[in-house]
Amino acid sequence: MRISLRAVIRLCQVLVVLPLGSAAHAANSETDFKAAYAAADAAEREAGRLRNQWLATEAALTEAKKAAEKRDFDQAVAAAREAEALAKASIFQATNEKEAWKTLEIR
Amino acid sequence: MASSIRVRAIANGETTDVQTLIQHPMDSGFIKDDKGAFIPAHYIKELTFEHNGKPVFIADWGTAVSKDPYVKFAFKGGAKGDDLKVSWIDNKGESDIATFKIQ
Amino acid sequence: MRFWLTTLAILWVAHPACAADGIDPAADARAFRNFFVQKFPNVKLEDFANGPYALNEDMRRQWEEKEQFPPYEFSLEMGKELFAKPFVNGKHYADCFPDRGIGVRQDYPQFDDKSGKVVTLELALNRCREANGERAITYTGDDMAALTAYMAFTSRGKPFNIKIPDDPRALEAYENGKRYFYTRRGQLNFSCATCHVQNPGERLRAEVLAPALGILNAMPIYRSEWGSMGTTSRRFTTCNSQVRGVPLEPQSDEYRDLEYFLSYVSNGLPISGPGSRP
Amino acid sequence: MTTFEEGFPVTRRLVLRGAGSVALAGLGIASLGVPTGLAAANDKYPEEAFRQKDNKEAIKLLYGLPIEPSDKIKLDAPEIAENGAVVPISVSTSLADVTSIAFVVPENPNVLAAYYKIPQGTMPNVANRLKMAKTSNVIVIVESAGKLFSATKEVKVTVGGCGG
Repeated sequence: MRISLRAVIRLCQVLVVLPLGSAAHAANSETDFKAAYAAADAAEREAGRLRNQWLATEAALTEAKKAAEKRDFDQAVAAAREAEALAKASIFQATNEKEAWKTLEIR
Repeated sequence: MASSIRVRAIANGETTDVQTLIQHPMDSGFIKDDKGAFIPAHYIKELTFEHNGKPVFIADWGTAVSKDPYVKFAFKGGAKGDDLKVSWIDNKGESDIATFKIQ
Repeated sequence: MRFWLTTLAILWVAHPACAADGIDPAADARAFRNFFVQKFPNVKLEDFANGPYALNEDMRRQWEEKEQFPPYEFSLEMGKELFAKPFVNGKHYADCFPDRGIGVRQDYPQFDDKSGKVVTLELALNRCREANGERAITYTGDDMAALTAYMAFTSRGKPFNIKIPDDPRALEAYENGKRYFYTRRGQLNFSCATCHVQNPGERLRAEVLAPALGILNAMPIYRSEWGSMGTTSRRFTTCNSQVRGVPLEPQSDEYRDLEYFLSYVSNGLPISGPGSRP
Repeated sequence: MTTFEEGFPVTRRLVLRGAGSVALAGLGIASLGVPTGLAAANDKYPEEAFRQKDNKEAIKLLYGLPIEPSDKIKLDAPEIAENGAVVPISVSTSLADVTSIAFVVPENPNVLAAYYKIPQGTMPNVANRLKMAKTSNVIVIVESAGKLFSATKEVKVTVGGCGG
């Protein structure tokens, strides 16, 4: 049982980390940050509507804002994209669970 | 303020069983607060039980005794209605004292 | 709030299968109980109200030792004092409850047909405060924990007696609670059921997971990890953050419905709260 | 509105071993003030021993005598602590003329946890609740007729008693 729990965690981590590979490219501007942040924020709001926000998304959004305040826009954009990927994963989860929850039900 | 000391002392013929629970943080000094600063050590050092003016149990405690500490012991003698005086003093010099009737 | 209701409405329309399945709480409760009884054939039914201590002998001994003079004694005492303390207008908590609030914990949560919503004990306490001109107290705080601890203590041994009236809104609340319970959430992709149905008795880190059957009978709980008494609200919010999800607001509709579902399926099991847990 | 003294039901889920009385009922509290009984202690609080990080040093400071294991000491502690913050540990012994009982947890930051002075007429049995930072032996040292005896048991700790 322990192993299966771990496996789920691991799988989840892999799923979340995957989309991040494409995030790195150089010399982002404030405009880039604003666009990336707006996209992440919109996704997180959607996750909020689905009542399924993740702590990691909130942390990445905060990190993005902090980096932007320091005018480190590369870092800010990277964090915002991470937040967006996380938020989208949480939306996917919530959407999927609309039906999938029933497989766990005791009948 | 209610006393920090709770005692159940029950005479069982030969002996009296004493259980005590004390409301105290027992901060070890090794734990950090939310801001990452160490919470200063704050712990009871000495806890004394007296029956008829005679000490029947003395606890010397360090920082490793749990929050809201508990201790249980038994002594010979003691009758229903006798007084049991309980007192403690901590590393900050705070203290409490209370007298309980043996049940 | 409106967003959520809208979303729910959309879900409902989008998944007519739910409605077509029919909602049968009594059948659910039977199945729920049977599941745990079969999983743990050596555990007496009423002992499920003692959570992990019903399942693990080494832990049970530690618990029994602590229960001789439980560390929650101070909170319980504070709860008794708070409960008896009059409001500014001279009224008391007791005036807001049947039987003056003594021995009634097993009847909560209730379905309130005026608002069409579930009312938990914590919510009823705050409504009582507000009706008497007092400010609401925080649901995850020590005072609420102490008050509910005292009310649970006066109800120990009484079986959960949760009623679902023949009202589609009550059935919907129940069903929503059930869905919340089984839905995977948070970055760890866990549902309540992942831990408390599939893995009770197993260790997650050091904790022996409590079975979902009877889990709320022990509320509120003094957790050694917290070093204090904590409410059902506190437990739900920490559960959410433990699976790396953002907790909902305490006493949001989802949590109230969840409490309704979980309490209902434990009907007949005795109130054992306040409990203590690692 | 002062008649709010409905008794607590006796349906505690555990029978409290004949103790019967519930602490909440409130036992009489006579006086509040500064403790006076402490001077009656036969020796002082072992300040230095409580500061030690090494169990051998602590034991040396506390007693300065050799210790031998004894099967006449019964040390009761859990196999796995449900939480390191609160580990119930008790000891009883059939050794005669016991004058002190000490609990040492070698893996704790300060190794000496508690030191109990047992006056004549007090039973050589103590139960208490200790914090354990991590998995460790628990050593109990019993002073009997001027000699020292010990018993040891390992307690596994997976959630430490030092926060986090």
